[in-house]
Amino acid sequence: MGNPTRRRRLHRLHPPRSRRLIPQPPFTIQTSSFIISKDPLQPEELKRELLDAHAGALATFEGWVRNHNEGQPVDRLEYSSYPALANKEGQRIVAEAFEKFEIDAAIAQHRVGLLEIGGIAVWVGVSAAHRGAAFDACRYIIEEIKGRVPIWKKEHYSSGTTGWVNCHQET
Amino acid sequence: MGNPTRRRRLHRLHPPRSRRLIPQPPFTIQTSSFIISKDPLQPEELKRELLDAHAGALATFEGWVRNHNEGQPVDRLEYSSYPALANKEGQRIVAEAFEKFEIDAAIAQHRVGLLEIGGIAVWVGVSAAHRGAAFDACRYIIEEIKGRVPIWKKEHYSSGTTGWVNCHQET
Amino acid sequence: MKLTIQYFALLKDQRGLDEETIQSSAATANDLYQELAQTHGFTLPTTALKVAVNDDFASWETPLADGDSIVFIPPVAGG
Amino acid sequence: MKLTIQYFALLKDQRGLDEETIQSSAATANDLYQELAQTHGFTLPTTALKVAVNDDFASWETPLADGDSIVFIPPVAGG
Repeated sequence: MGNPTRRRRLHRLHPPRSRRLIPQPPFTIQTSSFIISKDPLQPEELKRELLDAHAGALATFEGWVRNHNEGQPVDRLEYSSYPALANKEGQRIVAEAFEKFEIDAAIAQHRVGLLEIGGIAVWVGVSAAHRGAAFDACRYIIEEIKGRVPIWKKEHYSSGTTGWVNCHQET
Repeated sequence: MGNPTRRRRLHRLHPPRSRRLIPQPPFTIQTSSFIISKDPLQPEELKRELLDAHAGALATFEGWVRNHNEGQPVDRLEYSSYPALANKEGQRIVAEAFEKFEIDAAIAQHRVGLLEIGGIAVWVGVSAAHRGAAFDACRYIIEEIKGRVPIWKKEHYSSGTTGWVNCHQET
Repeated sequence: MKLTIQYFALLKDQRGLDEETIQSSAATANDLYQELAQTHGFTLPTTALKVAVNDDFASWETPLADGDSIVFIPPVAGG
Repeated sequence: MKLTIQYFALLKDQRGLDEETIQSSAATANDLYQELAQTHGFTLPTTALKVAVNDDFASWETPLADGDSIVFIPPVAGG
């Protein structure tokens, strides 16, 4: 196993590849943000923040709580997050969208807590001079959020049981 | 030139390719609509119409009047349409989106009349069980509207002149 | 035969009116446009236009009949 | 060395608590998870998890130091 202290020193000089590839804050973020919210999301207010006389195109995405998943009726959903890392990773994703696409502003928010059917779990909005960039960036942000941001979803089924989505095990 | 009456009879038996390929109404439209509106568009109301306990994803697009076009400062825009054909063609586009993508509902509206900077010229919203279909259909609808629906845009420049967009001629 | 023509956008500006009913012996939509373009000085070529007969898109070679309603459609620019 | 571990989602349910501080001589994040999984009966394999050290993603081979904060991250499911 070796001496942890000595290995840590070496590690600082040569950080492993997985750490080096992840950009570290602070980022050069323009009008952009990622927020984990305990309160209901407010699409209209978020849209107003994106409104800019320069922009011509706004693409948005909203994820709503569905009344079923893989055939099971769902009554409500409980989202939890690892806040310190979720906010950091979400902000990285928005910053990446600015690097990849010609956009003017981007906002993404994810709800945590107990949500009823039809509640908004996630909102992403991107404004840009041209619609292609707005769509591409909006889709990039939601795909990356779903794949990388440490947020978990516990479904409460009509049967009374619950399940952590993606963990293939009911509790 | 031939006899118009005789040619018309032949034409009815063998309609030209361009007419045969265009589907004719009535379409099997689920929750969907395309409307040319003289009044300001109301995204919140339109979104409510798309809300459905079954749907999990909502993709929307808004086109706003920009303060510039091809380097010229724009004060306001005037949209006009050929209503009979614009409504029909817009409804065809929405119906095509239902055929091509697994979506639950779709609404598209286009404003006509005089719009100020920041006004909403066009709104498209699509709800679906999955986000990929919602994004694809939303983008399809706006691309086809821009390419096919007989709507024209007259820009009123800060310089006092006006121009029909795409007509390469100022009037 | 009697034909009704509606004008939009640049063509409306160049013609100076919204709609007119004319007498014409033009066999096709294309022939009609050529006639009108010469009379009124329309600048757009048919390659930049589409045409609608009786409120639906049609081929330029569509034969015209008495009472038809025709619209020449300048390049669209929605959104 | 002293390590702080936070638990989320399925791991929190299986551990029965949010956070704990333990004494461990685990050399890497991977060694630590194997230790804890055996003690507490965690069912998720490391291939299904990611790991964060001091609130940032890290490699399973990250050497641990006294005072480190570790989080094992179950499969995410946002949106």
